[in-house]
Amino acid sequence: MESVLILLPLVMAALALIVPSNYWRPWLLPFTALIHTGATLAVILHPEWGSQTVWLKLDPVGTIILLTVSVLYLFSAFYAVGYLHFRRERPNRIFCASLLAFLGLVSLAIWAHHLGLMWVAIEGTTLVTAPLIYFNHTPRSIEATWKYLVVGSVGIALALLGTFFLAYAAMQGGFTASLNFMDLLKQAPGLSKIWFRAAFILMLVGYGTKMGLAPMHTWKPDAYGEASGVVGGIFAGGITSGAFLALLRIYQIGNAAGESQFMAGLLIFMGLFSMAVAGIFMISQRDIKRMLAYSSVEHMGILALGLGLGGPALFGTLLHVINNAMTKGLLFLSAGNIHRAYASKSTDQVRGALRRLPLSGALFLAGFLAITGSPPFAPFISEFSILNSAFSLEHFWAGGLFLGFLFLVFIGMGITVLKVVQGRVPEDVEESPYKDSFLTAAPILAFMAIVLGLGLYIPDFLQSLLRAAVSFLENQG
Amino acid sequence: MNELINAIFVIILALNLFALGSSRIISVIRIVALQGVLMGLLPLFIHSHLTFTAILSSAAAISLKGFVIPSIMIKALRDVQIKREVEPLFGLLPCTIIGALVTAAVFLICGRGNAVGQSELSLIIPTSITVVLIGFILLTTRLKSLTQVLGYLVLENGIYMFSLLLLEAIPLVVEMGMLLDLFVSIFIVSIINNKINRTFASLDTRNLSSLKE
Amino acid sequence: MIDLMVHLLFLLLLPPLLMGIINKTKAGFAGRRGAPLLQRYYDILKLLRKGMVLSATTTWVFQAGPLITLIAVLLAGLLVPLGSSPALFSFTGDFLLFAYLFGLARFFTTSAALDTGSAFEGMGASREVTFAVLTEPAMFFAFLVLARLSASLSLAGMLHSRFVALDYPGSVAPMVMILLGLFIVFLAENSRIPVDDPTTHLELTMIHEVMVLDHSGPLLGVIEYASALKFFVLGSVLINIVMPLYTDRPWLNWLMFTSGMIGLAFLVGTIESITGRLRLPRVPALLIVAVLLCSSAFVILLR
Amino acid sequence: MALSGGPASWLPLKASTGQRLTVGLFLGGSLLGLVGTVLSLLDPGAATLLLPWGFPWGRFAVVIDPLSAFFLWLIFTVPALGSVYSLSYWRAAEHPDNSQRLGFFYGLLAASMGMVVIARDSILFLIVWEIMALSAYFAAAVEDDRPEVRQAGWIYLVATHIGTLILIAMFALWYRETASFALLTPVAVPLSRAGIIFVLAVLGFGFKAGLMPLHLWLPGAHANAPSHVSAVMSGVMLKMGLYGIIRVSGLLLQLESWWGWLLLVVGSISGLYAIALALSQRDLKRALAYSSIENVGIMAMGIGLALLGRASNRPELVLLGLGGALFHILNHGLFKSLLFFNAGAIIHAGRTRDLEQMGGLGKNMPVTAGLFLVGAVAICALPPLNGFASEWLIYLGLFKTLAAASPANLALAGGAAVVLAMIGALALATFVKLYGTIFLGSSRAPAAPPAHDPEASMKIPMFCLAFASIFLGLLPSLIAPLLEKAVRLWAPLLASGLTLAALVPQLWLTYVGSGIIIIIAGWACWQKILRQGKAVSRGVTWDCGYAKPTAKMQYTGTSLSQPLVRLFSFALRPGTLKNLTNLPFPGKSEMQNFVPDAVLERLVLPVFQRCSRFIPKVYIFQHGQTHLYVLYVLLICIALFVFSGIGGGL
Repeated sequence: MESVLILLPLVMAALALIVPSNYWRPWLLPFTALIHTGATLAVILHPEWGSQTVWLKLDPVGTIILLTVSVLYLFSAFYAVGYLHFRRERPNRIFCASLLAFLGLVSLAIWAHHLGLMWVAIEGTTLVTAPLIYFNHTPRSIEATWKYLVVGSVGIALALLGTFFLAYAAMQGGFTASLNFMDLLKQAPGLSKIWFRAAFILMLVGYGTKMGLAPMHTWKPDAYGEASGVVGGIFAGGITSGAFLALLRIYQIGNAAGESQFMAGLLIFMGLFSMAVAGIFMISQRDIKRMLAYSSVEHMGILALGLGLGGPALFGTLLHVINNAMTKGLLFLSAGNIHRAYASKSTDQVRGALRRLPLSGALFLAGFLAITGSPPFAPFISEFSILNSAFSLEHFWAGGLFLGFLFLVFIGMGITVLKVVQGRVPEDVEESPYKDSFLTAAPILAFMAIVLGLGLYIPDFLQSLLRAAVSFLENQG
Repeated sequence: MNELINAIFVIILALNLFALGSSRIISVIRIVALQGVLMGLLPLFIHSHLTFTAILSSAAAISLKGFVIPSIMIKALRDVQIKREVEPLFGLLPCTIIGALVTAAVFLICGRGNAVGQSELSLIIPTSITVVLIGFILLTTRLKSLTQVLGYLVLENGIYMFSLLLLEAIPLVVEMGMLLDLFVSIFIVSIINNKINRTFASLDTRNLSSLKE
Repeated sequence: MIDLMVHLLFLLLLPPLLMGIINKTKAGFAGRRGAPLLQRYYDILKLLRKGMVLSATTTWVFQAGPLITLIAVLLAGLLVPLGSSPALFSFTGDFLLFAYLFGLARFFTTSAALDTGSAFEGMGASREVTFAVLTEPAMFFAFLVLARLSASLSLAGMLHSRFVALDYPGSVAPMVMILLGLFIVFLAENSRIPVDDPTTHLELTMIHEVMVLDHSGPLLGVIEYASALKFFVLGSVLINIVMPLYTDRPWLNWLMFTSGMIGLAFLVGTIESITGRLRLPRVPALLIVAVLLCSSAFVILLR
Repeated sequence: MALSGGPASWLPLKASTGQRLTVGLFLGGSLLGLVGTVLSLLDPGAATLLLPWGFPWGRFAVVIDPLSAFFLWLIFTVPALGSVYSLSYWRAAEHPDNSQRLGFFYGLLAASMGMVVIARDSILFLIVWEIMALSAYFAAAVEDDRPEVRQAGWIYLVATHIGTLILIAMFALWYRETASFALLTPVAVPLSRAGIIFVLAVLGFGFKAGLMPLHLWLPGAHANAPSHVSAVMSGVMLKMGLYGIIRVSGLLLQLESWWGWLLLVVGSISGLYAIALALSQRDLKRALAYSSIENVGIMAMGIGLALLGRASNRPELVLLGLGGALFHILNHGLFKSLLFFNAGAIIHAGRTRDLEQMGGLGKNMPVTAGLFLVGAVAICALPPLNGFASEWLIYLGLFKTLAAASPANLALAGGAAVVLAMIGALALATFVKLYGTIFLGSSRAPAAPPAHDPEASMKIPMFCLAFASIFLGLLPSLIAPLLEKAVRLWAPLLASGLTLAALVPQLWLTYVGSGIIIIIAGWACWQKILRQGKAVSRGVTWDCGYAKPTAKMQYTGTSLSQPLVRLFSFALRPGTLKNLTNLPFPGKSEMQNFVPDAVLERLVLPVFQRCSRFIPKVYIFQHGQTHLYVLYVLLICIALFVFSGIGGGL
């Protein structure tokens, strides 16, 4: 099964390089995504169908991430077809190949139970997604790609160094050096404390760069701002989730090593700091996609915070991975439509989206409410549970700051979003040929349905998956 | 054996400083290439019994770091026809001095700690950390995109060096994967370099600052 | 039963007489003979028989104003104890009804004034509602003091239970203070000097009289009667505080009460003769003094 | 069966095909809801629904108890009347692009309010609470092409969001202390923590209820929403905030007297300050909105009194305070909606909300004028209408603190009665001003088209509300059992066995009130008969000798309130816009007085502006220089190493 999940997209990527038709090529995306999602569901229902090797193994935590990425990718793929049909003037060979390769690599990162292999896969996702940012070939997109590559590579290099430190910590603890996850987990109590801590810091900074925790987030607004909506969604929901998985791995080892106290301090600090930075930078942000990028920074901060709180917060944190990905898909795709319809993403021109694009505008507005944690949307449930845990764990300051920053973010985002959707379309904005079509609107509606649905009801199977993941993270059984 | 290894370490450290102090990009490329080759050679000396995989991986590393990447870089350099050479944020001499200070500081800190265990590898950790930090210095003080890539390469060299401590932890597949990633990233970066040059008529990254806030 | 009948009779018949007494007093101070004591009765009767002029801008509110005012004041009059009568109706919380009935009257008086669309009547309405904002707190502070002292929540209980003062330690000072405060309120509510001069000829400075400029005939008669009634009702509250009635003989009580009311009218006439009207901007200061007196009384009582 | 109330009212959401259908469904839903409420009161056991829910925490817990039921009366009547009202007021044909949206969110608002009062689980509560807040936003900001609507809507959204965040914190703390999300039975929480929970509840719910100084969203939102939405927001939605405070304080078994004092003081300040602001407004709907804050202040005083009563074990204070507050909630819901409907009728007749453009409307709109008068008399708490009936209870409660047995510090609460009296006097001034400047005198805007009374579908809801106001004013004793049940639920130990009838002779209000009405009616007839044959001549208003008075010479609303505004200028801080010419030959001069909202315009907005000036200064850190971005990565790495204390250990 893992071969379907990992190799099929890579093969399809190669195929995309070969297929000559600019029109038919994008259909490879939904085709692959459907199979991928199907395989994901199959492997969740029948775990025995997946391999259980030392190298590749789907554990409960990986299941959550895999499901998230696969569903996000599925709807985004359909959207991508609509998007690319609209951008028929641009060759999409590299674009499609990159997107497909990304799916394969991220699946590899999820399956990998060897930290080195995981690193290779995640670094691979950085590389294959660079051309996606560059799709528009404008000077600004070059600049964004460059920053993405440099900052991202440096960060991920630090993560590699951290990975090596971890192995060295095992060596110092008297074990044979290994980067196998299960080995490390077993050896955890004996790891050299200092080397483990150094490794954790480096991996936090390294994978944090990939997630976009402040202050390593600097590439994020540029990359998200210049990439198309569908790419932004996949970045904000897919790549970040993959990187967060890497952080979960080291976290789990740390948990087993009895280092939770140490990790909590750093994670809570980084989480709150990211939220603060995101909130501040969102206020008076005029570019809707950059704003969404900062929102992503904020939510990575929430994830880090939730992880730092640990214990009862883990359920909410893992749930938030899903909720964040789905809501980001919703937001980026609708922002992409709005961008199309106005040929601009600055609030100077983009006004009255509810009038020009009733559906996308309304969904964008709903997405804003969802992502800022308003009930009845799903992120509220996860954020509430994180806050609840903060209070139960007596982290009153962290909880209070969390709420304060949520408010800051709400203000920052609200100013921009309401400017975009409300009012009248400025008169100097040209008529646009773009209208919401089935392929560009239905995926967003699907995300909306998920976000609303999960806000009102979490299906039992998902709950049990999340519970299994939490107990796996806490090394119980 | 020990003496030889230590000598290589010293050369690597010296190359760091040369890289910091050199004013011509082409010579920095060569310095980094030489450092890569030395890194590739190290495992052959460290490990008493040479396995096939060790030889294979070191051959791959040497060929990639010593030859393939430098040639890509040199080609990129020719393409962009750089007139002015390395442009540091502040002078070359201060950079070199900072580099020396960082080297000394790392060795001092690591010397105090109990981290250093085996005798023959005693210098790997401080050396690799130093190389990583020098890579950072190159990255942050050089303004041309090409020189920043070189900084990244130095950084990678440092990390690679650390991995020599734990050869058995890193299987061949992973090692090859890492080298492949490095190769692809340099490849993509050089493409982007090319585009930068064509779009902005310069490699100066200060031009790349229209995206802010 | 007889007491209640007398209560009703006094309430309905006595008020215009007090107006006459005031005028007589003022005339006496001025060295004139003045109008007959019963002049106000003649006036009202005459006005009721006359026809009226209605402004074209007015609506039914203009005519309802005097009417509702009269009804409200009359009802309020049924709630106060007079002489040896313990009030026609008495129940817990009736003092609130008492206060708010005056509010009802105020609402309709001022509305009727605004109905004419005249600038002067607007001025009067504006002043009326303004001063009420200061008289109400004074009145309620006084109620608080009375309620605490009498342990009763009805007007009759507060005023007429032979309680007061004597068996409650330290109650004399608060009583005197609220008496003074209420007297100021009484003058303001009835638009007497020094708050308002009912006989002035300058509309710009009037309060009550300017609001009824446009009423004529029967309506004016009703207004005249209602304002006399208001004087009587509010005055009886003062008299009740001053002289808690002690005797067992009803006729003596009634006599004391009547002489008290006449004394009050005389006092008002005297004040009107020897002082002048305050400048309008100074009036709030006087009313604030009343509020302060009553509130200090409350604070002293709780001390 | 008894639960039909909640779910049934969801029906209207689904219908947006035709406005009539929507309204019909809405009425049906509300009717079902009312039936459900009645049934739940008859059979308390059946009104509980506890279902497991799709979350690891919490349940779908829905209970209709007497307290919820009391609020349900309001929720199922006023919005339903409003929806009928909207048939003419917001005709689908005249608002093609937003009438559907408005209908949807209006229905959602009503339905979610119904859910708010019966939800008995923290998470469920928060969800329906926020649905309510958001649908109110969308209903109020339906005319988003107007900048002032957007501005007001945004302020509302920010305020409601911060309120929700505080509530989230409150419920999180609640969970911490009780280890449960349920809001079913009273719980003993340690006093220190209970105090924090209570303060958070007052803050969070206070934003919705509009307690000063948390009211800042309220005037703008009410003024700019469609009138039937304003009516529902003011008449019903604000009360949800009070419901929250009542519910949470009822669920905390132990309490301290400072809780009561807090609400008493906050309520007094809200009442006084808001009514003074209402008096000084030029905008009809803003004035009504401030008056809502005032009334919420009065209700808060009642709740505060009840808390004091609970803390000092005085059941009569609890019954009078909370009973009066609840009764006033109901009454205010009726007459404030009536007034907003009236305001809508005026706007509908082609007028603005500017008081200085009105005058003399009573002649063209006699029905509206009469109904407004009913609302105004009721809201001034004048007998014989319902406003007096409820304030009466609160007054009596406050006076009861003076009973000889009370210690002096409790008796001090009686001082609040004075505040209430002052509020009453100011409210009277306000509504005399409103009624007088709108309906009486002659028109100040001669060019405006002749106004007219609205259509039947707007009049009928107003008549219903006016009738209810009079009815409850005359027969307050009918409501007493409902109040007693609700209060007993809130303070089960204290108020058992005590009835309102034992404390308050409510029947007297019936006698006196009907007396007043009969006498007035009788006199009116008599006058009619009497006046036959009498000379009644018509003329111009006597203007002290000036022969040709014009409408422009009338006293304006601003001048009417000017002495009071000046009296309170220390708190109101009125401003003046002047353009007076001092030339030898005076040209056109202008002068305008206005009173800004102290909290919003003098405090919050300036702070926000300062922040928005300061914040961009931070933006230089995102400067676009790649090599410095790399430096950030290095620096945070070093910083983490240093601060985690292992830098030296390596």
